[in-house]
Amino acid sequence: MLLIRCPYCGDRAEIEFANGGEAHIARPADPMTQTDEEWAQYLYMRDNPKGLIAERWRHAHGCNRFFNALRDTRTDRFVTTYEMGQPRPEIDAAAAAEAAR
Amino acid sequence: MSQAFRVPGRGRVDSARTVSFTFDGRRFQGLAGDTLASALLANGHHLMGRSFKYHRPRGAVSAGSDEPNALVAVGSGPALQTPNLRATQVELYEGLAAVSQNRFPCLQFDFGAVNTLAAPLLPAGFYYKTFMWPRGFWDKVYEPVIRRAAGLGVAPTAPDPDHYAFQYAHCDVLVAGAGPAGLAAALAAGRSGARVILADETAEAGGSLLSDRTSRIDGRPAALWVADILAELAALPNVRVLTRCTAFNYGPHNMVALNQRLTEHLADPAPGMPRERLWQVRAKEVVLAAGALERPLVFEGNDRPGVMLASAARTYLNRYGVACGKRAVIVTADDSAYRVALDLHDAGVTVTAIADLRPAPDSALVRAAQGAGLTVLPGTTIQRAHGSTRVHSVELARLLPDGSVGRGQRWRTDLVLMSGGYTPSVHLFSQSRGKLVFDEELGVYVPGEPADRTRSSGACRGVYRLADVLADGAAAGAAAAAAAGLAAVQAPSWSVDVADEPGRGGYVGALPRRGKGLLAMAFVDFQNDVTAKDVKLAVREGFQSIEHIKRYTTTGMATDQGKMSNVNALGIAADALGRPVEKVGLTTFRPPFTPVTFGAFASHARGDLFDPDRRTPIDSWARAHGAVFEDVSLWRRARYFPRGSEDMEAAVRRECLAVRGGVGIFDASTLGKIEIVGPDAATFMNRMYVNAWTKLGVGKCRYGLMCRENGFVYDDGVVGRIAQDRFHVTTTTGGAPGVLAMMEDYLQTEWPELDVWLTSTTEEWAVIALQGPKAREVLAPLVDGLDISAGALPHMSLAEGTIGGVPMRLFRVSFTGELGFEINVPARHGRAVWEAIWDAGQAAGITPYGTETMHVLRAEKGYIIVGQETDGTATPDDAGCGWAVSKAKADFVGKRSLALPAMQAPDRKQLVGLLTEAPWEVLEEGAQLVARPDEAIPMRTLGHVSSSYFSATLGRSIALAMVAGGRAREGETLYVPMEGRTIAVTVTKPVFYDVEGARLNV
Amino acid sequence: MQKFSALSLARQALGGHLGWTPQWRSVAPKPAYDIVIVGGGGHGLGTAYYLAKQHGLRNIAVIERGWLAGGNTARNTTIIRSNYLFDESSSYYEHSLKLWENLSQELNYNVMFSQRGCLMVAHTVHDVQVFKRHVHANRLNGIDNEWLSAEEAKEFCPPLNISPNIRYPVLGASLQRRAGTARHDAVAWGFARAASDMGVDIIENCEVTGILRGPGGEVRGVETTRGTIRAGKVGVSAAGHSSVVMGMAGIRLPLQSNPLQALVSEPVKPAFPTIVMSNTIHAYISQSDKGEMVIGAGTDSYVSYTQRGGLHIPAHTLEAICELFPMFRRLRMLRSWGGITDNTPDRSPITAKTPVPGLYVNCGWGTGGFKATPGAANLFAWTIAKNEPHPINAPFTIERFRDGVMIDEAAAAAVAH
Amino acid sequence: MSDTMQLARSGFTLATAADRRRFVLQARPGTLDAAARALGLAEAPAMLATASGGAVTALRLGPQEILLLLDPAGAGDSLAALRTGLDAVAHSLVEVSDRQVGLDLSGALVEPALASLTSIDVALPAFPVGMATRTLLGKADGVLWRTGPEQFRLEIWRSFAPYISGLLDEAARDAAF
Ligand SMILES: Cc1cc2nc3c(=O)[nH]c(=O)nc-3n(C[C@H](O)[C@H](O)[C@H](O)COP(=O)(O)OP(=O)(O)OC[C@H]3O[C@@H](n4cnc5c(N)ncnc54)[C@H](O)[C@@H]3O)c2cc1C
Ligand SMILES: NC(=O)c1ccc[n+]([C@@H]2O[C@H](COP(=O)([O-])OP(=O)(O)OC[C@H]3O[C@@H](n4cnc5c(N)ncnc54)[C@H](O)[C@@H]3O)[C@@H](O)[C@H]2O)c1
Ligand SMILES: Cc1cc2nc3c(=O)[nH]c(=O)nc-3n(C[C@H](O)[C@H](O)[C@H](O)COP(=O)(O)O)c2cc1C
Ligand SMILES: [Zn+2]
Repeated sequence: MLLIRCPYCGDRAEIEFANGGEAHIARPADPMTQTDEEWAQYLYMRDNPKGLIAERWRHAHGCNRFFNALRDTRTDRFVTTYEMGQPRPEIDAAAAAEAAR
Repeated sequence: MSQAFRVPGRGRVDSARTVSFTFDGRRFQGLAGDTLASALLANGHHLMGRSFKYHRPRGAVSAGSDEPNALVAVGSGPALQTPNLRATQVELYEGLAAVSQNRFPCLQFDFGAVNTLAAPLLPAGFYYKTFMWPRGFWDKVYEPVIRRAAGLGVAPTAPDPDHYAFQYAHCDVLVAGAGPAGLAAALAAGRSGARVILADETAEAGGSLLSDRTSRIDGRPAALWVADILAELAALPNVRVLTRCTAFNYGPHNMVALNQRLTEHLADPAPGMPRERLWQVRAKEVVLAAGALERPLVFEGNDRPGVMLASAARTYLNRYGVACGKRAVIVTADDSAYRVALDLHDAGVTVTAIADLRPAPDSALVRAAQGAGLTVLPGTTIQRAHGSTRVHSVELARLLPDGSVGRGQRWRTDLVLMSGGYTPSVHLFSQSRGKLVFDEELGVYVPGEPADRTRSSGACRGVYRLADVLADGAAAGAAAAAAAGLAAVQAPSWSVDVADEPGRGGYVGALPRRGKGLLAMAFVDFQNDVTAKDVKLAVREGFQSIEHIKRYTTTGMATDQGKMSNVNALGIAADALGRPVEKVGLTTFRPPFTPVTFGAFASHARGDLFDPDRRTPIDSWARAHGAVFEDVSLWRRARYFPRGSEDMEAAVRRECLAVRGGVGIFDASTLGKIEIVGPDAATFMNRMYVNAWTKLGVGKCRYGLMCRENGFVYDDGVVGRIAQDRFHVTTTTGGAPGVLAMMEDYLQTEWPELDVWLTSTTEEWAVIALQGPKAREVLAPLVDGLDISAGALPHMSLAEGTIGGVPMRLFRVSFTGELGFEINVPARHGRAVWEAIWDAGQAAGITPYGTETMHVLRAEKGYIIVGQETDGTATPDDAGCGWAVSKAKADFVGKRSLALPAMQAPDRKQLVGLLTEAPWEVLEEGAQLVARPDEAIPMRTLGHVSSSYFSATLGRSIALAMVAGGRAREGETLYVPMEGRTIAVTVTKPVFYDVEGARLNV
Repeated sequence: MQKFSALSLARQALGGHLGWTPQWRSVAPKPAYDIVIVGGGGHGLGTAYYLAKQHGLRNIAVIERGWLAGGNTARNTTIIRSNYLFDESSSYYEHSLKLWENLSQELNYNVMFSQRGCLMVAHTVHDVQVFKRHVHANRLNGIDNEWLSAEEAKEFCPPLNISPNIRYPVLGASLQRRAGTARHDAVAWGFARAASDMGVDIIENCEVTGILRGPGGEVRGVETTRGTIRAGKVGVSAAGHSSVVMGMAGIRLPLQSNPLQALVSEPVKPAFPTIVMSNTIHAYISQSDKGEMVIGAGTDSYVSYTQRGGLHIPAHTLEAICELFPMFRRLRMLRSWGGITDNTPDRSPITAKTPVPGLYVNCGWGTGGFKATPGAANLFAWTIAKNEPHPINAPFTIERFRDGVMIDEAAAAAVAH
Repeated sequence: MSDTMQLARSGFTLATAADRRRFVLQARPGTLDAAARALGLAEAPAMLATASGGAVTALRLGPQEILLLLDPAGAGDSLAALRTGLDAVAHSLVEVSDRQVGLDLSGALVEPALASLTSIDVALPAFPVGMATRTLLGKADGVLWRTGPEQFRLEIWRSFAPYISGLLDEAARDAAF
């Protein structure tokens, strides 16, 4: 069971959280101007990376806030978690290597 | 014969307390502190089980959890008899009843043993090559025979009456294994003040020291040292020592699961005592101190009862006071077996010979054995062990310098002890994703760089000398505590004055033999009857990866999970492949370390506590009035209220008529409710729902429909505007959590700038629906002066007030098509208000109704139920709710998807009504519709019946259906092909009753 | 190819089984092939087999990054059934089921297809409606599926707890009698052996690291850890890794890779005659011929390529197993493991051409593609050979997500196994 | 469920807590401070903390969420002050007095009993007196608030009370072994 650091509540067990899929996929400001192709990209197409993923979690059974996390999907190690609305953090090679370990 | 093999004065068993037990119905005696295996061995009884495939007679080969052979069923009766327990772990108690397995009619004579004769026909994977013809024989003949022959014990057939505890725990340092390394680690960490959990799978902490009569620590016998350490640990409030507790799963992020057995060793557990406890421990740091396992040797007949691991014989002798035989032959590749020989010799067992595979063994231990007069045969191997239910002799032979094997010599013996060296127990380390590295010098895999916050210490990382082990454990414990954030402490240290050097030697693979031995069976995986030849056959057939070899031969897949077999299988495979062992690699270590009871995982989640059983404030009234209930998500809802001998159909007809003709009362408390509050509430509603909300006046209600972003209907419910900035939203019963989560998702991640907040109020309000033409006359006198006339409170409006002094939100809404109210009152008052209305309604013939009647009434009106008419593939328009979709809004969740071409296709399934020719004929829900009844199968189906009822109001059946291009088919005849007959139906509008809605607006 | 039969077994027994030869040729890659299949699971191997067998193509390689069929083929709970709801899916799965029924004979490899039936247990009124809808839809599609009362279900599967007093009483069940299980590894090995026999090259321990493209964007081959391999056509059948491989060609897919876990009990004598699935309380169980209870656990919620997950997932499953089969509470978990499943938003697969000429993909089988192994392989082979889909897999495109024509079995039934 | 619950084992008791009016107050963090001041508290409690004063106890459950427990006697005044204080500011105040029930747990076995339900570390150093948080209790949500070394208050949705108290009862029984 993962240990996830809620930016508001601290470390909590995974069962308190709901995963919200890939992060930083903003809903288009005006969906009606999107082509079908663009809309499908937004709605369904995912990077599904093997490596670092920016993903959303909701502390569903805690403070109820969404936040983002950077995690390596090869190891399930978290690099960091950060509040909604913040950009995806740049991380250095050492941190990336540590997450991949 | 009573405990003839007990060695007086030896062991940690209590010679003053005899314990009697039965094995296969035969009565035996053992001593308190025995395991089933040690007690049987004390009685000279080696035969304990039969193997999986060939039904070979087998005895205990080990003394611990790595035992593959001595599997028994313990306990009696169809509920309690537990299969596949290792006799080496089963602790003896008075009256214990054990039986052997996988044999017929009895352990001594087993018909299944003919498989041994047929063995040449049954090599690895034989079943893939045969049983294909005749085609029909597989299911009927071959497979049942295979299934019956396989399997080990018999599963219980009656429910398990025991219960199981569950516990989360948190600690700074978790130590797995309480041998010298683990004890030292726990003490070092404990002294620092760290919260420590020390777990050991056996009954007593001490590990290998409990079998060690030689080593002295700080000048005291090892066992006394163990007692000292345990006493100090017990005195530390921050340390918890758990015995009979196996660390079995090393999960992500240092979550380690332990399984603690609480009652299995007790004749009479205290009432209420859980049988086992499952711990989920989140440890800041983990110290693994799981020790090492001795490897058997692979030679012909190595599975004969009486052939055992050398260390096991030592444990039986020194820990249990049992000599496993009278005349022992020892075959070894490691010094440690010499210590065993000396201990046996000391206890009066004749050690006939020590065959050492090494050409010139020479060490203090070897010399000690020679000094004691034992025969040491260097460069000698074992060719074969003879015997059937017990070994009686062996053939030893010289290993010649050219690698071949010389002529053999027969030695009489009743005990053959083998030592192929030690394999560190890296199971947990590997589960934690840590990489293993091959240690050239030791010839085994040891932990490499850890992936999680974990340290290995002692024999489980190839450190064997006791002095080193203690230092290693203490260092690991101290380092772990420091890493967990505690102030560093000096690691304790001890001096060790007897220093055996076990584990430096070893042998991997099958022993060399003379001749081809086409029929010889040398076992690698004892339980699964995998022989050295099977492994070679797999390689011959092209299975080159060790993972393939495992799967083709099933080696390592038995209940010991390869503890006894994996390394030898690897050695044989490497040999056959002509590659070094480290180039072949290991199979994946998976949890659990040893098997764990299902019930321990389920723990309290059984019966009523399986899932929360949510009940409304009115549930107790419904129960008292005979309601029949149904489960809707976690809620229990009254389905109907039978009177007398009524069945559901009769009750529902009566309830329906009562609502249409008078007044019915219905518990709608389970509806989800969300209060949406803030200046941007209407904006938020506009974005979440397909409907428009801006113009909804305060005090008004509207039916709200919600899509997911893919355009499909997700949920619906009536929404009331309580104030300019406050909406009272209702959702379906099952949909409430999902709707709230989806709203939070959009609010927090897409539109965080909106000033609006969501609060679940589902349980704040009890909701009483009062429906029927007489609803107003029943309600009016109760609402403390509130004007609920048609003029003051028209359909789809709401008012706040009180009812009998209780605050109330009164919605004038209807899911039945009748004049109706939904009375929301604070939950604590729900039942009282319900009863007040009930009393007041008596004169009007008020009738309680349940969900089934609600379904019929709404179907008569063509109101959909999300999840019944819609199934996650229906758009609002498909469901006949296109009218609800605002055309004016620029955007709402789902709008863009609804613009996709496929969402507009004319042949989408659309909601229609269906009428059968025969008015009594009620279609089956889920039945399919076709245009041409005479079409051959596969038929082209147009849709399905989503709701179907007998309408008492209309005196006929009605149905709703989703039909391709349905709205354009009004008036058409379609067909419902049932088993054996076809029913013609006419497509109609999906409204059967009061089409113009006159009854609502009264 | 050495023929497998009782006779050959007996003959070999006389020679101590020294005469058997490799079941497939594990070879080093040639510089070029007509067709390269990426992914040596059941689907990929089967695809190669049908390309050779039905389309007469021989110059084919199957490239597997690890050991053959070590992906989800090695780790699934082997439930095979075809009682899916929508015409598109049921005809796909039924196509597969029909192939299963003769697969052992066709491959001369006993895949132990055991048609012991699959009971899907209903616990709520809603379940009953959904399952009956399946029963009717299947019947008209020529697929066997019948409705059983709770008592009939118990008769078919005596361990089933149909007491009305459990938290979610059993209200009935649907039963597909032709459903069953098969020996998962044998399927892959059987395909590998038969394909290899027809000349297909099976290349293990070779990871595809890039997809080569021509000037017109068309596929030219693959880069691998064992060098460049040219090919006119590339079929990707990489299950959990589909996004990774297709990403090499710049194609994003509607996939999320999640761990899915399973477990087995210690083996016991026959105690469970069929397959039981309960979607409402999340339990899937059957007993293997060796005697273990094979139990499918749930999906961990996050994207992961680790082939493991949290213990709470199998624990939750075992709660359900113990509730439905309270006599199994004393059985013990022997081993648990995880696989990486590739899940689409509508839980239906993609077996299709891609926007890149010469590149084909068969993916999105998620938690339920073992049952489709021969069917998907057969249709994928067709699609590659003819450069157009077979009518059965024609709806299973990538473009359906753009066009809004999803085949949402999950939404309709809340089940994917 | 019955309106009051009572369970007792050696080392563990569970009883329905004294009645409180309950409100969920949600707003931007600055507004929450203003609200706290209006209620006579110095400032809004920090995340996972509680603050009490007069008739009011405030549990900070989320960055934008406070659960208010009000003594029925003084509740009217507090509410009036709060409404005045927040009059012009965006916020949401929703009464949930009946949505949930309070359970008082006490005794030496409370910690191990709770540890059977929640994955949170409930040992005193990790979960000090005054700390409050929402968490998962078995399969149901609840608010856990430590009111003393061996005392906890649970605030749980009404329909979950039999389930959670049933679990606690079994857990307390098991904790004795
Ligand atoms: C626990 C579990 C239970 C399941 N239960 C069932 C069930 O009961 N019934 C059912 O029908 N289905 C079930 N499934 C699903 C089923 O296992 C899969 O859908 C099916 O096996 C997929 O087969 P495949 O051949 O496509 O995939 P795989 O067997 O995974 O084969 C894909 C192969 O591609 C290889 N590969 C990936 N990337 C590369 C690369 N870059 N280069 C070369 N090779 C690569 C992989 O190594 C792998 O061997 C289950 C799955 C799991 C995990
Ligand atoms: N008999 C020999 O000749 C021989 C061979 C090698 C090592 N040794 C000796 O063994 C000692 C090594 O000490 P050590 O402490 O590393 O090992 P150990 O074998 O003494 O102790 C390991 C302990 O871990 C427990 N354990 C193993 N797996 C477990 C699990 N998953 N969960 C809970 N408990 C588990 C075992 O029950 C055992 O008590 C040294 O004294 C060394 O000399 C002896
Ligand atoms: C249907 C089925 C039955 C299995 N039976 C056993 C078994 O009896 N014993 C065993 O050790 N593993 C069994 N396994 C699990 C495999 O050993 C292994 O865990 C699985 O193939 C995943 O591979 P991995 O654990 O090496 O990653 C079984 C797997 C499947 C799919
Ligand atoms: Zn939080």
